[in-house]
Formats: sequence, C-alpha cells, structure tokens
Amino acid sequence: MLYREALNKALDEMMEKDESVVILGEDVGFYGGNYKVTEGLYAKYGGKRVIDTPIAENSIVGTAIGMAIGGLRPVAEIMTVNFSLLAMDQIVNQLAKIRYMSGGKITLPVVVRMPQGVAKQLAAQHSQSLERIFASVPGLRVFVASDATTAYYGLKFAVSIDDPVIFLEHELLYHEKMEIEEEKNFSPYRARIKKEGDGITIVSYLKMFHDTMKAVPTVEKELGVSCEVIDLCSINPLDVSTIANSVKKTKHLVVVTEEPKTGAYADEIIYRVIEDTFYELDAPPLKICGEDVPTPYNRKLELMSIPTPEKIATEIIKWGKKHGI
Amino acid sequence: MLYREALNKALDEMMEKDESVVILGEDVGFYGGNYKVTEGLYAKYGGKRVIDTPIAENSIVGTAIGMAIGGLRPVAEIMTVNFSLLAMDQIVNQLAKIRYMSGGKITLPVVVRMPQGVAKQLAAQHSQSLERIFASVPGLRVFVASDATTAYYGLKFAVSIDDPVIFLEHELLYHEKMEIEEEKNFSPYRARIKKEGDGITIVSYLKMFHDTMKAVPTVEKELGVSCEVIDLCSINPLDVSTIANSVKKTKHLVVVTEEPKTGAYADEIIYRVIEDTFYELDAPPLKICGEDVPTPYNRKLELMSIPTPEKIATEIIKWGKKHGI
Amino acid sequence: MNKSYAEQFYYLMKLGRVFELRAKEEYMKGNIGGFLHLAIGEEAVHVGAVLGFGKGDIFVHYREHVYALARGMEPKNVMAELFGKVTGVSKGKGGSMHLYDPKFNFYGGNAIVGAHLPHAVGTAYARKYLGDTTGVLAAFGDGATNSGNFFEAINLAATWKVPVLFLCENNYYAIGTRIDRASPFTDLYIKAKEYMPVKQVDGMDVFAVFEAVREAKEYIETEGKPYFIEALTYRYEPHSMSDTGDYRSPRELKIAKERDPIEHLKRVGIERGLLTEEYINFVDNKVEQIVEEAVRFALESPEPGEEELYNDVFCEVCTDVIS
Amino acid sequence: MNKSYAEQFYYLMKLGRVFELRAKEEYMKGNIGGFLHLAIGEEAVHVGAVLGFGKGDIFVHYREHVYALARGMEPKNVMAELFGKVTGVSKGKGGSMHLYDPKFNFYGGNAIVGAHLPHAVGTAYARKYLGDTTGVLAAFGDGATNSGNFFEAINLAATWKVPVLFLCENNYYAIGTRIDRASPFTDLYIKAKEYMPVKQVDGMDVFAVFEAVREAKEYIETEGKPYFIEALTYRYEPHSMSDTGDYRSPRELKIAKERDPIEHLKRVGIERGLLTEEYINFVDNKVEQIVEEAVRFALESPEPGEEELYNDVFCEVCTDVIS
Ligand SMILES: Cc1ncc(C[n+]2csc(CCOP(=O)(O)OP(=O)(O)O)c2C)c(N)n1
Ligand SMILES: Cc1ncc(C[n+]2csc(CCOP(=O)(O)OP(=O)(O)O)c2C)c(N)n1
Ligand SMILES: [Mg+2]
Ligand SMILES: [Mg+2]
Repeated sequence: MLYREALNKALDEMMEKDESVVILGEDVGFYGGNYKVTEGLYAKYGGKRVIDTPIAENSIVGTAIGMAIGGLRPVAEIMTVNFSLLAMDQIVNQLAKIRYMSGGKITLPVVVRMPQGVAKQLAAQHSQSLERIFASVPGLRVFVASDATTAYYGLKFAVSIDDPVIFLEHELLYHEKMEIEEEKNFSPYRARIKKEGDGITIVSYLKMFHDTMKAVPTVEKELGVSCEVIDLCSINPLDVSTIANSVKKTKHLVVVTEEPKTGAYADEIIYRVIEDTFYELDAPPLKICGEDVPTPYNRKLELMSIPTPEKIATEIIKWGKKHGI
Repeated sequence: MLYREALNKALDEMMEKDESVVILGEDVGFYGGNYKVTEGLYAKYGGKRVIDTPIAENSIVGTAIGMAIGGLRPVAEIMTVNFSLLAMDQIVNQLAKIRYMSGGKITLPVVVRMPQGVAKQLAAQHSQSLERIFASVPGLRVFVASDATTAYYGLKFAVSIDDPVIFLEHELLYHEKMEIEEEKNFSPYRARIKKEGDGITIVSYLKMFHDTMKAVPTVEKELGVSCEVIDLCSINPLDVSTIANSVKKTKHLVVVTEEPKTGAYADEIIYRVIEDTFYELDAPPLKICGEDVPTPYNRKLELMSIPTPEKIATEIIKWGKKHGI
Repeated sequence: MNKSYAEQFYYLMKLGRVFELRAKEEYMKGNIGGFLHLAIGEEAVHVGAVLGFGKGDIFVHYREHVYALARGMEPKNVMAELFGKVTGVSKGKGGSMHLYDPKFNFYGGNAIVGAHLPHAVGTAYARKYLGDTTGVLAAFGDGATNSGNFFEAINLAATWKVPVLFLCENNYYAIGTRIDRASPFTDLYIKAKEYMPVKQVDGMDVFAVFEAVREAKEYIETEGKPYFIEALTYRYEPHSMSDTGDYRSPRELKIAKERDPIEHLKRVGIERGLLTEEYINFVDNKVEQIVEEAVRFALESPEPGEEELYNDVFCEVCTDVIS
Repeated sequence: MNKSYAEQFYYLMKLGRVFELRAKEEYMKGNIGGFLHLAIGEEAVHVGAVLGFGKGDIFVHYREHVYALARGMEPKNVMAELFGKVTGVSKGKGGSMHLYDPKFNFYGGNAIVGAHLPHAVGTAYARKYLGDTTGVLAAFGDGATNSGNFFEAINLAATWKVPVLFLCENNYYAIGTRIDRASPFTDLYIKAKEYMPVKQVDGMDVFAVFEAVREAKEYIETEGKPYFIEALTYRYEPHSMSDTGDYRSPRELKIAKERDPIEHLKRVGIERGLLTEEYINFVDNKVEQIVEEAVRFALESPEPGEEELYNDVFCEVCTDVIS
C-alpha cells in the first residue's frame, strides 16, 4: 500500500461510519485530489460530500468552519501547505479561537489536511514546512504523519475528535510503499520509539524521520554509540515525557526537522525537553534543520538547503566528536 | 515626546529626504492613522504619498511589493498585526522570496509596520504577538522597537535599507512618554545592554522589556544577584554574541516575550545562545512567555495570560531558588 | 404590516438604543473595556433584519449588540459579557465583539472584517446538506465589501447555490474611510449584482428593511440561492470608543440624525395606527428598567474564575479519546 | 494589420511551441525538474498580448515561457533556467515558474494563483506616481478569478485609477476543475464589468488578441484606468507534467486542436498575403535551430556554485549600512 492510500482508507472509513463527515478542497472530488489522497471518494460518496472548491483557500477553511457550526465534520484539504498562507486568518484567528471566544459554546470539529515540505525542484513558493506556525497557535492540535500507520490511525483520530486539527503530511511520502501496522489503542499524543538505543536520542517526524533512520547506521558506526530514534505523531501537544525519559538515559538530544533553522519548531522541542533534563545532558542539544534560505529550484542547491541522510549523519558525527560522545 | 511621535518623526524625515518613500495602509492618510503614527503626513505630503487603502490587507502588502518593483520605497502599515494573517501569502511567499527566486534581479525595499501584542481587553482576535512567524521566514528582517530611540532610528534604518523589513511596534507603547536618545552609529543589529549586572542575563523586547525592567529590582532583592538586561532591536538577525558574552559572565539566561509559550521565538534565542554557552550555564535557561490560550477579554484573565512585572519577578525568583542562584 | 410587528420593532430598537447609550456610560466609568462599537442610528437595520429574517442562523460582525438583543438574547447576559463577567453570553471571554449563542442560532461578532462571510456560506451548505432549507443571514459593513473574504463568499454562495442573505450595512464609513475612497462606486449592491439578486433599501426605515429581508428570505429558501441587500444607514457614534469621529462634519451628522430610525418609526407607527403614545411610553419606561437591571446584574455578577483561563481552548472530553 | 506583425506573430508562436515541446522532452529525459506548465495551444494569447501591449511592465503566472520569449528574453537563458543552470534568467534558482527580468520589464511566473495581481496594481501606481503613464499588463487564468486576490486587485485598480490591463486566459480549466464548477457563470469578464471596460476575445486568433490588447492599452494609458480582457483559449497539454489530464475527453481536446492558433495564423496569414510559405519554412527551420541551440547551451552551462545557496536572500551591500 502507499502512504496516500493509508490516508484514503482513513477518510473512507470515517465517511462510511458517519455521514456528517465531508471533504472539501481544490480538485478533491471529480479529479480525485492533487496527490490522489481522495481518489474514489467522489464516486463513492458523491459531490455533496466530496466538495470541489474554487481556488480560494481562505474560504476553504472559512466554509469548513461554517460547516462545523452547521453540524458537519469537515475535512478540508489545502492542496499544499504553501497555500495555507492565504488561509492564515481563518486558521489562526477563526478556527483556533472561536471556541474560546464563545466561552466553549461553539465546537469546531474541523480537520485541515495538507502536505508540506520540500519535494523536488518546485521552487521557493512550493517548498515549505510551516509546522512552527501552526504548532504555536493555542487552540490547534497539530498532527504529523510519518508513515502509513500514523497516517491511517492519526487521521481517523483527527476526524473523530471535536477539536480543530491541522494534519500535516509530506509531499514526498505519498508514493512511498508501506503498510499499516496494527495498533491497538493508538494515540497521536504518544511519541513512538521507533528504534531503541542508549547513546543519543534523536527526535524527528515526517520525511525527516525516514532520513534520520537512514543516517543512524553511519552515526552509530562512526561514534560507536547506539541511537534511540523517536517519531512524533503530534507536535502540539508534545509528548515531552517520552523524549525526556529517553534523554535521561542517553544524555544526548538531537532534533531533526526540515524547516529553516531560525525559529524552527525544533527549538520548542529542545526547550521543553531540557527544562526537565538539563542537569543530565552531557552536551548541548543539537538541532538539524533546513538552511535559512527560500528553497532554490536547482536540485543541487535544493538538497543543500534541507537535511539529507548524509548531512544528518555528518552533523551528528561532527557534534558528537566535538562533545566527546 | 510619545513613542508614536518618534515613529512619526522617522517617517517624516525619510519622506522629506526621499520622494520615493510612500506610505500606504488603512486610514493612514486622511484619518492620520489608527494610532496616529502617520498624523500630519497626509497634510504635508498629500494623498499620493500617504495612500489610504480599502480593508484588504493582502493587497496592501501586495501593492507595496508592486510599488517597490516600480521604483518606490513603500512603508505599509497593517493596522494591527492581527490582520497581517490575511497578508501572510504576500509576506511569506512573495515579499520574502521574490528576490531569491529572481536570482537577485529584483530588490524589494518594503517596510511593513504594525503594532502587536496584548493591549487592553481587545479579545483574542485583536491581541496577538506573531514575531515567531515573521522571524522564521528566510528573506525577512524583523525589527522590534522597545522605545522612542529604537523606534526612531530603527524605523529610519528599516526604510533606508533595500531589504524587506517587518517592523513590529507594541500597541501599549504608542502613548508612552519617552525621549529619543542621541545615538551615533545606531544599528538595529546590535542588541542593547540596558542595564548591567553579573548574575542573570535577561533578554526581551517591546513591552516585555519595560516589564522586565520593572521586575528586576524585586528579583535582585530576592535573589541577591544583579541582572543584566538586554533589549533587542532586531530579532532576525539576532545579535547572539552580545547575549552569549553576557551569559558567559552571568552563567544564567532568561528570555521574556509576550507570545504564547509553545513555539515562542524565545526558544530560538535560547537555542542560539546555549549553542555557544552550554558548558558555562549554571542552570537551564528560562523562558517567560504568555500562556497557551487565545487572549481572554476579561481583564483579570487577560493579565493572567501574559507576563506582567510581578509574574516575571515571581517566575525568575522561583527558578532562581530552584537552581540555587 | 401588523401592529404586533411595529410594537416589536419599537421595543427592540428602543431597547438597543438605551442599552448602547448605557453601555457607553459604563465604558466611560471603566466597567466595560476594550473596543465598544455602537450601532446607534443603525437600529432599523439590525432589528428589521432579525425580525424580517425570523428562523435561521445569523452571522454578524463586531457591531452586534442590537442584533443579539433583537435575536432574543437576554440584555443582562449581553451586558454581563461587556462587563467581562462569567454570566456573560461568552463567559466574559469574548467581550463586546463576540456574543455567540448557538441556542439562538447567533454567531456573532467577528472582529476580523469579512471573516464571518465564508462561515455563513459553510453553515448554509451544512444545513442544506442535512436537509434543512432554512436560510442564513450574514451582515457586514460597507468596508467589508472591499475584502477578498466578501468576494470569495458571494462567488461561492452563488456557485454552490446556498441560501445566504448577504446584508450590507452601508453606513458610509469604514472607521475614517468614506465609501467612495475605498471603492470605485458607492452603490455597493453593484458588487454582488452579477452573482445574485440585489436590492438597495433605506436602512433608516425599519419597515423597508423588514420587508426587504422578508422577501429575500423567501427567495433564498424557495430558490436555495443567495441574495444581497444593501441597507443605507448611518452610525451616530464614532467607530468605537477610541475613535474621535472627526472625519465627519457636524453638518453631515446632523442631517443623518434628522432621519433617526426610532423617530421615524414612532411617527409612521402612530400615523398608521400601529403604535400608540401609551405603548411608546410603556416601552420607554420598560427598557430603562431592563437596562438598569442588566447593568445591576452585570455589576453584581462574578468574574470568571482563574480556571477559566485554560478552559475552552479545547474540547477536553475528547482530548484523549482513542478512535 | 501589417506584414511585419504577422511575421513576428508566426515567429514567436512557433518559437514558443517548439520551445515547449522540446522542454517537455527534456523534462522526460530528466534535464528539467519540478513543475513544467506548458502553454501549448495558448500561444496566440501570449504572443498577441505581448506584442499588442508593447512597452510596459508585464506580470504573469507560472505558465509563462511563451510570454518570456515573446518579450524578447533569450531562449537559451530561459531554457537554462528550466535546466536550473546559473546561466538561466534567474540563475537557476527560480525555475520554470519564475522567469524574472526587470531589463525586459518582465515579472513573471508567480506560483501562487492570483498573487501577482496586486503587484501589477502597485507597479502601475508607482509608475504613475513617478510620472510614467505606461500601462501594466497582468495575465492570469480562469481559476484565479475566483480568488480574493483577483477581486481586491480589480477593486483597487479601479479605485486608485491605475492603468492595468487585466488579461484573463480562460482555458476553461483550473487543473481539473472546469470553470462552471468554480464560478456561477462562465463568461468571466462579468466579474470585472462593473469595475472597468471589459471585452471577450477569441484567444485562438492572434490578430484578435493583438487588436484587443492594443486598444485596451490605448485606453488604459489615455484614461489612466484599468481594463479587462477575457481571451478564450485552450491548453493542449495537461496542467503540468504531473497531471494526467484525463478530466477532459479526447473529443473535447480534438475539437480544441482543430482551432489551433498557429495553423489559424498560417492560413489567415497566407490568405491575406501577410505570410508566405517561404517565410513559414524559414521560421520553422530557424526555431528548430534556436531551440536546439538553447538546449545545448542549457546542457553545457554550469550549475550555480554552492555559494549561490546563500546569495540573494538579502541585498547584502545594505545589510550593515547605518542610516
Ligand atoms: C481584516 C481587518 N482589517 C482591519 C480591521 C480594523 N477595522 C475594524 S472595523 C474596521 C472598519 C469596518 O468598516 P465597515 O465594514 O464599514 O463596518 P462598520 O464599522 O462601519 O460597521 C476596520 C478597518 C479589522 N478588524 N479587520
Ligand atoms: C493560491 C494557490 N492555490 C492553489 C494552487 C495550485 N494550483 C496551481 S495552478 C492551479 C490552477 C490554476 O488555474 P488557472 O488560474 O485557470 O490557470 P491555468 O493553469 O489554467 O493557466 C492551481 C489550483 C496555487 N498555485 N496557488
Ligand atoms: Mg461602515
Ligand atoms: Mg485555466
């Protein structure tokens, strides 16, 4: 199965179960979705439940809010996170705040799904990670799905809860082959220890999780320690205790995210973890992020602008050597 | 003189000097500006240079970009930072990236000025600090003005450089009385040590700078150490070395910002500083920020949602005692 | 037009007027904070629209006290909200600009110009989808008609064919900007006329507003399509308590006040035998009492407890539910 | 219409066509990456507009190779940009969607639908302010006319009275969404008609586009006001290289291709004695050579150096200047 098919399965099951679940977005219906995440749903559920919209992102989120007020559970797709910048008022000022401003009288079970990240040579306006924006807005849950399992269970969870959820996918994962692993009691609020180790704790998510896993063998070989790799399913709320417990064991923390390094959400993860573990750390935490540049079109420069398995390994090794790991 | 008058003086002088400087925004002209920052400029320079716009924030920034392409140096006012969420695409995807995407062929000397922060009971949609968003976008300079001096010199500097600048003011400072202190060789890129001390380094800006200064006497008395207070004029780029040098001396770092704590830009400041000073720190760095809630209307709750001089003092003292300062 | 409506108009318009004048006083005393946007002068639009519309969801912007009262929300809970008290309609957490109550199908007081317009379209879509053909009312100012939000909403409502009544309260100003300085034409219904039926109406005449809205409501519900009304009106007060309002000449203000909607209603109501002096006196006294009572209630109500700071950010029951 | 224009039309349209067909091949070979939006079928609009417009700034969206070529940008530098080479018009940092060159008054290739429209308005404002009455051209697709960006831009251009020619390339689709599914009406000029003069034109006929644009240009420059043209056209290729295009029937595609703008130009040109077989053959050979040469140039050009990653984020000279 493909990652995108796991998302599709989650949507299909939620729609099957509850007719108040509707999907809306640009080309989600008749066309089947820009990345085919909604493929087949239009045929199965019809255009009233899988709603094609004009190119008007602000209104996609805005009408989703209205639909929730009117009793539906909309799942809005923003074609890519880049266009969510046009919907920022609806996301930040409306979706996140209306429940609070109404003293809890209005509940907005809205999911806004979108892929983010640097794909391949789509240039600056189409190659961004914006989780730091969403995760810093009180009132939003922000989920990330690194694989088919978290895509499937995470999206179902997102649709099932009554709070607004920003659900981030990654453009380069859609066509990856993976399976949904059976999970009893899945909760996105629990971080997943995907590999155990006792020398360095590495936290990441989305594509960076996979790149980190690829970097680990080199790191372990070069530094002669084992790495514990943690994948996040929710970045707000953050499962600080799983990470902190790991760091108490390993004494070392690395966070890998794809966003530009300045102001990266990695900073928040680091702060929250060292609040608890400062005296146990043997080295300053390391963040590995993208460079502080708009994403260049040229492929060589593009790859220089974001972490890759090689760069992740190199940076961790350099840091490890510098700090005597 | 009032803080807002310092801004007005800066604009006036820049317009006087260079007729390519124009101002645009909602009610900036005939009305004199919502906070009277542009007062008198319409009468002096006319409606062609002090341009009133409809309520269309996206287009305010969008047309400012076009004006810059056409040879002007626009200073756009967004009435408050809350409405900049409607202009996020123009700020993040356009203003910040066009220079890069054009291989340097297009230069955009655009300043986007706006007040942010929690004022008094304006409720959630009108009470936000968003510096973390702007400061994390490659391609933007982000200046903050804590007092008349940095307002005056900082804004002149912003208008004079050829790069896009997001210039953040604070709603509650406009009517504060202060003077412009003569500064030779002012650069916003240098942080200002506003009070020397050797026990704790405290970094802040905008209104939080003033609240920090108010908190310091209590902290010093209670903890029996002296505080070094650093005010930032630019948050991106960040003058890491001034802060790091201070921390090397004090061994303790506190950052105070008004934004909600999760994902606060304070995290970035902390990360950058501890990268350099980790082994010299005697305690985990402390960030003091707003709570993770939309801003409530009720005044008591509102004050609970943001740092106040009392809370700053209390939190530093608690942290200080816990860590044996 | 029957007597009962005329009486309701008078009662609600007068209640709105007295409520707001009193709110202004309480603001000056420091009992109300933040922004306070008064609709004094615009009561015919707000009351006429709510009564003409009847059943259905209502979305309005921040100048919404009179809408809320006309909708039947209790003056004391509205006043308490302005006072930031826990007995307020939004527990004191929303304030003057955010008077929400789904029990009254009232979603009111968005503080971002135009941002509630797509909400109205979405709600109309949802109701229709769920088999309820009742229309949705979305009111907004002249200033909002220059924003992308407005345009996207009318385009979507017309494309999706949903029953939304767009009601533009053209009071000629967006804060200090007169309509002609923000739009190439000043008959604002023109902005919608290619998308849906439009009508311009005298917003100082509550009968006219009521009739126009009633007809429009019937249209949107029978046709399942949107409709646009522009009501010409005027706000007597500055934009909010922090505005001086000096961009309008005293003369302009005077002329506007000569067409006062409450005076107009009184005169016409009496002329047509729909209102009596007695009823008017009765209401005048009554609303003073109600407002007095509302203020007392608001004053005496407790502030929200400290725990309220963290409540309502999320729907906590669901936080840890596992699907 | 004189011979020289007809010849230029043919040359540029053919150059555009051959350039893009070749770009498609190179994309398939892996020499070009990312998105590649081809305008094959739309050449009459792009070439007719650029030539009809003449002097002045041009803002276009991501489907802009033919615009850039018609504007006089070197095929080899455009091709090199597609190849991501440092000799590209944007140093290989922008790619197919971002072909900027102020030397040619060409600001082209915004990848955010509608986002360049306010830029065009602002530039027109600036030129006018600086005493230059030359107009500005802003081209965009049918899909863009549903976005807030579009509406705010036409509203502003009309309010500010600036000479912008809005050119809507109605190719009936926004990716897979046909115009009637995103707008309540399909004659898109209707969206602008209350704001400025509008005209609908056959976008498969370069003469018609050229004339309409020329007239509109004259209008905007004399009046100092905006104008709107809707050109009906068709893209033969899918939206981009990652689209299958199967939302359009083979029959629809076939009908569209029967009105091929280059074939039409050839036929009409010869009929009217504006083009000769010889000239056509000459151009056909010539453009093959030019494109071949462009590809060779692009292939042989170096990639940007590593230092380019950090260049051009800021205008470095100014970074530390103290005012
Ligand atoms: C998007 C946005 N921009 C700016 C503001 C600041 N603002 C508040 S009310 C207002 C004027 C609105 O005028 P109009 O729509 O005519 O409504 P009125 O106040 O006249 O009832 C403005 C500019 C805002 N609240 N939201
Ligand atoms: C704001 C925004 N939303 C969505 C997209 C994704 N997208 C790219 S092109 C396109 C269709 C645009 O159609 P149209 O304006 O008709 O231009 P055409 O491609 O037909 O030339 C869409 C939805 C985008 N680039 N920008
Ligand atoms: Mg108004
Ligand atoms: Mg199209």
